[in-house]
Amino acid sequence: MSLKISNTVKGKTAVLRIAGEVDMFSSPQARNAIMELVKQRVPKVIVDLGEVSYMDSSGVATLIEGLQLCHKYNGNLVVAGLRDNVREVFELTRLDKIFQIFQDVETAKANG
Amino acid sequence: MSLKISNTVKGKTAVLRIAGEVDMFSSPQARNAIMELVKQRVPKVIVDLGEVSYMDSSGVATLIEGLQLCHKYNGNLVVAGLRDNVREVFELTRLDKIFQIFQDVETAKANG
Amino acid sequence: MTKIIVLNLTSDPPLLSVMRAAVSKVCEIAGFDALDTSKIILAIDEACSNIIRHAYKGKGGQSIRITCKIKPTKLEFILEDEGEPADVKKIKSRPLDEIRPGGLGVYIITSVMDKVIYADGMEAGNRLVMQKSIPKDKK
Amino acid sequence: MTKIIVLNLTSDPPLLSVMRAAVSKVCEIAGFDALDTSKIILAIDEACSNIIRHAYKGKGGQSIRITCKIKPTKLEFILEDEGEPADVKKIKSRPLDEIRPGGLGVYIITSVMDKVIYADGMEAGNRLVMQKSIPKDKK
Ligand SMILES: Nc1ncnc2c1ncn2[C@@H]1O[C@H](COP(=O)(O)OP(=O)(O)O)[C@@H](O)[C@H]1O
Ligand SMILES: Nc1ncnc2c1ncn2[C@@H]1O[C@H](COP(=O)(O)OP(=O)(O)O)[C@@H](O)[C@H]1O
Repeated sequence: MSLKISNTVKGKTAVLRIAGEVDMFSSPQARNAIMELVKQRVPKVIVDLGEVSYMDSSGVATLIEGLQLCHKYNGNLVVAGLRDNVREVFELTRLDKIFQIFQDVETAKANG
Repeated sequence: MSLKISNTVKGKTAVLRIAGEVDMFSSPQARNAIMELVKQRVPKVIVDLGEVSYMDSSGVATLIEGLQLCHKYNGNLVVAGLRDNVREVFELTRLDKIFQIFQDVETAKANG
Repeated sequence: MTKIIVLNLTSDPPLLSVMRAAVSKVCEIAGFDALDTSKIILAIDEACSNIIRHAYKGKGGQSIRITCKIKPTKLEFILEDEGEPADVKKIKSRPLDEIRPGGLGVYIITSVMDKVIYADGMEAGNRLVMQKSIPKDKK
Repeated sequence: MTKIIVLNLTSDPPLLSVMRAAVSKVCEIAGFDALDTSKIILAIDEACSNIIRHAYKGKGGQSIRITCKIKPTKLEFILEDEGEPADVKKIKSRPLDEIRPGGLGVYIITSVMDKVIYADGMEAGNRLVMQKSIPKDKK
């Protein structure tokens, strides 16, 4: 099924809200949305995963790609609102050490 | 999967709370619980379906059986808290005309 | 292009929940809304319950094969079992106004689906084809 | 008694959601808790994605057969495809500290499951067997 994606850019920060199941089928959609923000060289991208009920390694790969591109222009990409099963994917693949993971978007805005 | 079933009898009214998916596999469990109340000739049985995420015709059959047995001793059996898909089963089979259906347990207690 | 999903279960009632979860997603992919999806799940569940109860007389471990075909304009389900071939004339619902427990499954199946065909004169097993049109305003 | 559920999908990514819904219920019936269930779903999803990507090179409409065996002490999944037989030596994950997009599927599969066996030397197609023990304190 397709994802629902929306974003708000305010000053140096963009919040990208993704809703749905991020898998091999839908992750290209998430990738497009991230690439758009990266092209604009947004300094801080907060990816809100609060409404993501499932994420596989293709979703995680998309986020790694976004993070690496952000780092190239000294920007950052952080994730927020992870549900237990989504957090588990980050822990399983040790990516909880690479990504800044925040409880929710507000905390992500206030920090880093 | 098994149902979670509990009940509270207070004066002339019993509230039977059922949680889970009521189907061919699990409906005998619901039947046992209803039969227990019917044997005690409880005047008013309120079946709380608020936590029932699915019900098929075997669940409905169980409720019809309970209703008919209650009527035999001049008692009544009503249902409350139906989710849309469960209500649909009652409408599809025209049983919304046979059963008193209440929004929630409180309304069921106050009425009839 | 038609997408095909085949689910093979044994005739064990606890497995019906696996069928319902799969059929739910099939309906979503086909473009049905939540209410239609719940009605289709119910119809397939009633048909599977009938196979367990009538074709297999409650015996577990027997094959139930559910083929889901997602076509551009309709969703088709084919249910096949290896139980005793039914006398198709006898597969019918009770009159709705004769209130009694049971006897509602076939009524539900035929109310929900647009087309319901029980194969007649099978040498072995049974085959039930059910179709439902996909609403045109699907997203 | 072993309960067997077979799901046959075509190699079309939108259908993976049907597989996940079915596997979720299979795990629940086997007695796994929510966290283990989500990890098992992930592992099977990664294995199916790899079949689509590597065995079928992205081609849709090809067969993926998922057999789930619920045994008293373990859950077993057998994935069979009709794609090009893999060079099993090459199926391995990247080192985790080499951060780059991709290359995590096999790592996830082997971390989650207790036993993972890619059949070697197949004449045609591929066969992957995965097992996970069922926790003893299951309800
Ligand atoms: N798959 C089937 N095989 C054989 N007979 C069936 C099958 N499905 C239904 N029937 C017959 O049709 C009747 C009506 O079925 P149904 O409406 O589901 O009610 P119930 O199963 O509660 O009797 C059944 O009693 C049975 O005689
Ligand atoms: N089902 C398969 N058939 C053939 N090769 C495979 C299969 N699964 C994995 N591989 C090989 O193992 C490698 C690692 O797979 P994986 O960890 O899932 O990462 P990715 O698929 O992102 O490369 C793949 O690049 C591929 O060469």
